[in-house]
Amino acid sequence: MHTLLDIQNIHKAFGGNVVLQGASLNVMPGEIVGLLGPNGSGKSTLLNVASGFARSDSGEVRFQGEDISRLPAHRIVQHGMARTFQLPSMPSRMSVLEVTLAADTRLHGVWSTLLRPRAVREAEAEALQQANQLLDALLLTPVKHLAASAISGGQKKLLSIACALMARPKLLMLDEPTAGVHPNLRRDIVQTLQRLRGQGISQLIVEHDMHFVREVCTRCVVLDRGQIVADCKPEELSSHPQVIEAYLGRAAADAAQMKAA
Amino acid sequence: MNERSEKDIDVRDVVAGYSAEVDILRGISLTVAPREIVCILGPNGCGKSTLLKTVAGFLRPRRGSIHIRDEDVGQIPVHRKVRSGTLGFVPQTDNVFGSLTTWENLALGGQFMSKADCAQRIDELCTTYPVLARKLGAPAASLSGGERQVLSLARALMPRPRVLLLDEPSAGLSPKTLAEVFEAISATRDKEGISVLMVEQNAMEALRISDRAYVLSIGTVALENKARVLMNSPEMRELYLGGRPH
Amino acid sequence: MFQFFLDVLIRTADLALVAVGLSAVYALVKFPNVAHVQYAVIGAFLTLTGQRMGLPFAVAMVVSCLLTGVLAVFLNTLVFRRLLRSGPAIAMIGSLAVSMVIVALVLGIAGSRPQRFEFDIVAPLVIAGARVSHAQAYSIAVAVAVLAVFTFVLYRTSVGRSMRALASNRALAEATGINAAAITNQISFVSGALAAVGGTMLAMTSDVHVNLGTDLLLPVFAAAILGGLGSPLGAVAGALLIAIAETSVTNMNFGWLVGQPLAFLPVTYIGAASFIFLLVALIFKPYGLFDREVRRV
Amino acid sequence: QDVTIGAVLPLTGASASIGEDQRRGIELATERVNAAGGVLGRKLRVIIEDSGGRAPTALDGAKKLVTVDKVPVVLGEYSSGITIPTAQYVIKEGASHLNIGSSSPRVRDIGVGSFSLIGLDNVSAKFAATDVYEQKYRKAAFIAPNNAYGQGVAEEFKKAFEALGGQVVTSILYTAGQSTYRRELQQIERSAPDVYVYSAYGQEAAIINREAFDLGLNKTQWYAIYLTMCTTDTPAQIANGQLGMEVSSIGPNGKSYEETYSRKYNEKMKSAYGSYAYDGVMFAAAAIKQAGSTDNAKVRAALSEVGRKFEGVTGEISFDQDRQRAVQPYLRMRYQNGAVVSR
Amino acid sequence: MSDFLLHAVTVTAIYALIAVSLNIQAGYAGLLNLGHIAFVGVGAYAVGIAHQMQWHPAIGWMLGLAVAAALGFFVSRLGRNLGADYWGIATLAVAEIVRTFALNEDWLTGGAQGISGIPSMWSSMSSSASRWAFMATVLVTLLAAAALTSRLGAGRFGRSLRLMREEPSLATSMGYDLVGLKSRATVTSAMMAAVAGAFLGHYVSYVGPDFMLASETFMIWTMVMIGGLGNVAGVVIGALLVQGIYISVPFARDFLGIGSDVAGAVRLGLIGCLLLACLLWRKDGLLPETLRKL
Ligand SMILES: Nc1ncnc2c1ncn2[C@@H]1O[C@H](COP(=O)(O)OP(=O)(O)OP(=O)(O)O)[C@@H](O)[C@H]1O
Ligand SMILES: Nc1ncnc2c1ncn2[C@@H]1O[C@H](COP(=O)(O)OP(=O)(O)OP(=O)(O)O)[C@@H](O)[C@H]1O
Ligand SMILES: CC(C)C[C@H](N)C(=O)O
Ligand SMILES: [Mg+2]
Ligand SMILES: [Mg+2]
Repeated sequence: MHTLLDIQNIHKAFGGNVVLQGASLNVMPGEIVGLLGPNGSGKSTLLNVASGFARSDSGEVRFQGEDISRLPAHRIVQHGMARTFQLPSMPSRMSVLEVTLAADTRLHGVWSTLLRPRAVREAEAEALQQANQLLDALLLTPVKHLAASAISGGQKKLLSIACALMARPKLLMLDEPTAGVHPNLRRDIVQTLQRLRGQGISQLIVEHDMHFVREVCTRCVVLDRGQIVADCKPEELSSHPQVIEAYLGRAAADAAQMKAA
Repeated sequence: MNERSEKDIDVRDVVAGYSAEVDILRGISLTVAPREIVCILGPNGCGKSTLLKTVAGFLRPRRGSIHIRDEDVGQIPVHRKVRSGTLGFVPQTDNVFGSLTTWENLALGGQFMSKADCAQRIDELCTTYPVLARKLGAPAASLSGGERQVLSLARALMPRPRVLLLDEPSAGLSPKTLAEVFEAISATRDKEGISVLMVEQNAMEALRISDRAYVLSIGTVALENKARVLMNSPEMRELYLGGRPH
Repeated sequence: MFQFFLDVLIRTADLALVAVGLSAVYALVKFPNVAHVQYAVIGAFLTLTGQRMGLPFAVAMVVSCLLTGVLAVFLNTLVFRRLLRSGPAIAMIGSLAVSMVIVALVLGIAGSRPQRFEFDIVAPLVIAGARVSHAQAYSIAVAVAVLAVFTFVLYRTSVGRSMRALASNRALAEATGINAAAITNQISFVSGALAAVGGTMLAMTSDVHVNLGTDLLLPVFAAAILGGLGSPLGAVAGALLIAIAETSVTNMNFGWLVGQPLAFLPVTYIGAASFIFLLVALIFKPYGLFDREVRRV
Repeated sequence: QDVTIGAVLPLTGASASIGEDQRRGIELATERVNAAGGVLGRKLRVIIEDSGGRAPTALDGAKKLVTVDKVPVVLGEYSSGITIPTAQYVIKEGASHLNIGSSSPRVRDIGVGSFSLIGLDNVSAKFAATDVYEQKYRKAAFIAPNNAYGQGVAEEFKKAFEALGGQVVTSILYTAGQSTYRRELQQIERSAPDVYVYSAYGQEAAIINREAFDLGLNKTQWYAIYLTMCTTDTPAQIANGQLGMEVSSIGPNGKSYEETYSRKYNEKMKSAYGSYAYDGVMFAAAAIKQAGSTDNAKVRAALSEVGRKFEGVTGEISFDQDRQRAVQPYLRMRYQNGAVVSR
Repeated sequence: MSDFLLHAVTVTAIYALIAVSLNIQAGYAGLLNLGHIAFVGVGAYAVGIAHQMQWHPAIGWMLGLAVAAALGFFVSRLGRNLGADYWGIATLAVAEIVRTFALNEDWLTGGAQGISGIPSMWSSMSSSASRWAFMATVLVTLLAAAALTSRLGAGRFGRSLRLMREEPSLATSMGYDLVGLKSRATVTSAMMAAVAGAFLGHYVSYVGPDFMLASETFMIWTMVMIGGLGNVAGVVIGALLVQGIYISVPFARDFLGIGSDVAGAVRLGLIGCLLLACLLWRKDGLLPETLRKL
């Protein structure tokens, strides 16, 4: 099977500050890869590079075998790769539902909007149905007619996941999808993501919540100071000395060990 | 002495909201005793941040009263409270000065201290949070999500406030840093005798260092209890804290 | 050559005083205040009124600065602060409205006829073959002095740091104990006063008239943008660059191109020249030449 | 019901002083006509619109005069650049136009229905060129506004001056409405002329004169085409010593106008153009009388008729075949001690 | 008086058309275009130049639309990576450059003199019938434009513009090409403005560089803001109000016998105060853009 996403030897520095030094990572179809690492190790930056929001200094990003390193961000999305942001901000004069609908980008030209041929009408109906389903699944239905900026921090996180899903991506990249999300809801997100995997959507997830990682991820990659220090199954993490040292810390590792035992 | 003087924070029947039509907080009462760490839990959008903002003074309560250390602070603007050393506040988002460097962010936190004192305090915090030491000269906008979180906490701690309001201090922190941050919060409480009111989604970790907790639900208090009780009761975990079926 | 240098300096002085204030306030309130150039008009007219009431010129100018500063504070608290709650674009359009009202008032009270300060008409100074009128010499000197003081305040005092914090994140600044309203008022006052000095100086070298501000609008904005909005010293540099562009375009003799001893670009093209300069600069440095802000998603 | 005619004048803007002089001329003429019993047994009223010195505003005013007030005749404006579009609009709508202060040769081409009471620049520029040449100046630098007037006079002057054997070393047309003309002056200075020949609207001329002074250009002689236009707004000390030419504003039977003017306004005439506006009103009144109605077509025909020979305060007015004033006297003048005097 | 009403309606409709066109950029897409008047100028100059060159007016129209579209495209590409207020000033600069060009290139534009004597539309009819016909043409165009923009705003195109306006990086992350969106919005709006400009040229019978003064753009913005950014009906009402003041002050002047400086001041001041009051007390305009119920 072909690798879905193949990130090779990425280097990236901001001014004199070297953030990524030869990071490589791949995602196979059907995988949910967790991207872990201490704060500031370059996880979000790696995501930015992969999704075209930042340009790497050197290295290559391939998606389904095609080199996408120089494509603009919006083109990459069109290839089937959607992402969310770590700190989501939402428009203030569009409702939650509208933002979700907007995430379906098919047929948004001037002419198709003016003429509204059948294809457009069908796409619209379909999008509306899908959006409602997604919002329902993420418990956003009560706020769906509110301005998207006026919902709480955690709800914004959920909304951005809904938006990413609207694009029906092949690969979903989530930057800390559950930070600030209520534990009960976190459970729902876990289920949603697993269901998506069942539908063949691969995922690359940056996350700090180890419970979540263990439940969702099929493989974990740990980044430290811009380099990959571990690539293993989630349950092997807590016995990996470098990961403990840089990321988990003694206490968390112990706790995890205890639970595993 | 009236009963209030026992409390560092005393919120009584507060009603507040952003627009005139909608109340987000619908009559909330809570207290924080001196040297106590109190945790607020609750689903997304139930009004936790709003509560914190109201206590800090960004929103005026429509009804009810807010006392901090015996002083009625319902109508006092935030900056006055911070200046007088009453209060430290870490917002949930947008919690650093992006165009200023890390050092300047900290220095702003200590702007009402003497120069020497301020420099010393920055050194202290940098030893506690080595992440910051590495980034002192970088503009805060360039920091990663977790680094910002640490920075904003450190900034609030600069003037050694007596009461600290934290909105999800652990969001986006790596497990190791998270442990360090919670460790530091409870250490600060022990060393400096401050009281802390914090909002958390990371319920299990947060309860570990808290004394008491409130669970909010749509703008009202649904439950209040000792942290230890909450942690150890399976049905409460199931209902409110996202305990997982194993 | 020296004449060229002097001409550049004169133009820079005209633009810089107003552009600096504009940029400084932008840093705080994050919207380009179009009414700012009208403060210059008000400053000029107040100085004129003061002088006509018998005050010595310098005194009249100081009084005018104070009054204009107060007016700027007044407008800031009453109008701009409220508008800003609805976002920078609204605030900018609001400043346009304020600007219209100011022009209307000046037009209604003073009329559209240009007026002059009462100075003796004296022959220009000649320095190393270059000519500069007394008024222009004063205006250069005042601009340099005022800008020096302003720079000192901005970068060497704690007001400066608080101001930049406020600019970066207002809510947080309040949570850090900064009195946002007070700082904004201080800066508004200073920028209003600076604009009044600028307006008076400009009027001294030309006329006191109602279009003074409107004429300034484009070049001043060009200077502030070129320097990177929000960077006051950038604005000075921007003013200098615009002045150089304008002055050199009109001083260039294109005669050799058309086979005549003397041929110049029409002077009306200078506006266009400095704008083309601005556009090209923006293509390469989209946030101005001296922008240092870090932007990340 | 009054008999109304319209006027579009520069009451504000660069030529405001002259616009005011024109307004006074109109006021004096209206009073005169009405004192003598009005026209067609009714009172004469002149509706004045401000052009602000801008063509779009002038057109707005003209539009109101023609469509709302329905006047048969519109007088004005002053600047040729504004007069031409305004007049074209007026005659297109069927009303007639009287030019009382614009001199560009292009005024001739406005079309049927437009009449000039003032001479055009093919004559005046020749007059000025000869005058300059006779003062023994050979290298002239020229500056005038960039509009129909400036373009016309620049062209005509150059033609005439070089035909005489002089040389126009630079010729610059400035854009109206600027707050400084320093750069233009620096450009023409480079050509080192022995005389600066210029023409500019009141307030623009004031800026040019002052900046020329600041740049030390007044060490060379300045010669103004239409001297009163150029000096109305300039401080006396700065304009002192300028030479120039001007239309003759007071003809053989214009003394009474001069006297009524200074009696009513307590000062001497501010420019040479008030009397042309006066003549404009008198001329229109005469035509309406002759037409016996205010009907557009009848009045237009009557204007041609009256223009065969009309005794105005500016002298005798008679039209050539293009409805333009055929004979226009000019004067040689000098600005001295705050006043324009004949030389 | 009916002639005057005719005039008032025609002029107001032309300006409303300009305001509606600006609304596509400013209201929907949040583009701070301060040089919008350049598009109007291009349209007006095109009919002027066609007249001067004695071409058929239709050629002038085509030319105007094409040049305006090209200019719009250029302007939007220019904004590829500029911040909003920077782009605003850049558009202001472009408009000034266009104006300067018109001012200096006599051979094409008549220079400062402008082009006068542009024939009115329907000039084959009698003078008064042609005025009525012209008004009807303008009104129909305005209605069509309003209907089209509302439809654009409500549909997918409008939605993507609004998303871009508020959260550009979110829009990019969804796969929208911001530059493409911007250029489509700007080109559409530019062509509509050019139509209005052509009408204006025919109506005023004159076009000159003064048509493109920055203050004209500000007036259009005032209309849009007073009425309600993003709401087509609101924008038309805004145009009505502002134009109402514009047209009536000269009469007030005749009536009250005030000088023209004062009249100008009253006009400007009234509009300024109206705008300010709107922004302060009805910040989203008289008819605000509301969250769209779906
Ligand atoms: N600025 C605002 N304007 C209007 N409504 C707001 C605003 N901020 C929040 N709200 C509303 O108030 C409610 C409570 O928001 P709040 O931010 O207090 O929630 P929270 O409990 O902190 O949630 P979370 O855990 O997701 O941060 C939300 O449902 C939201 O709709
Ligand atoms: N635009 C930028 N300019 C300058 N430095 C940057 C920029 N973006 C990121 N950095 C730096 O790169 C480093 C890595 O940032 P990144 O956001 O990738 O971290 P992260 O691994 O996502 O951390 P966290 O878990 O805290 O979100 C940080 O130290 C940050 O300061
Ligand atoms: C001096 C005047 C007779 C000329 C007039 N100012 C014009 O523009 O034509
Ligand atoms: Mg990150
Ligand atoms: Mg919250």
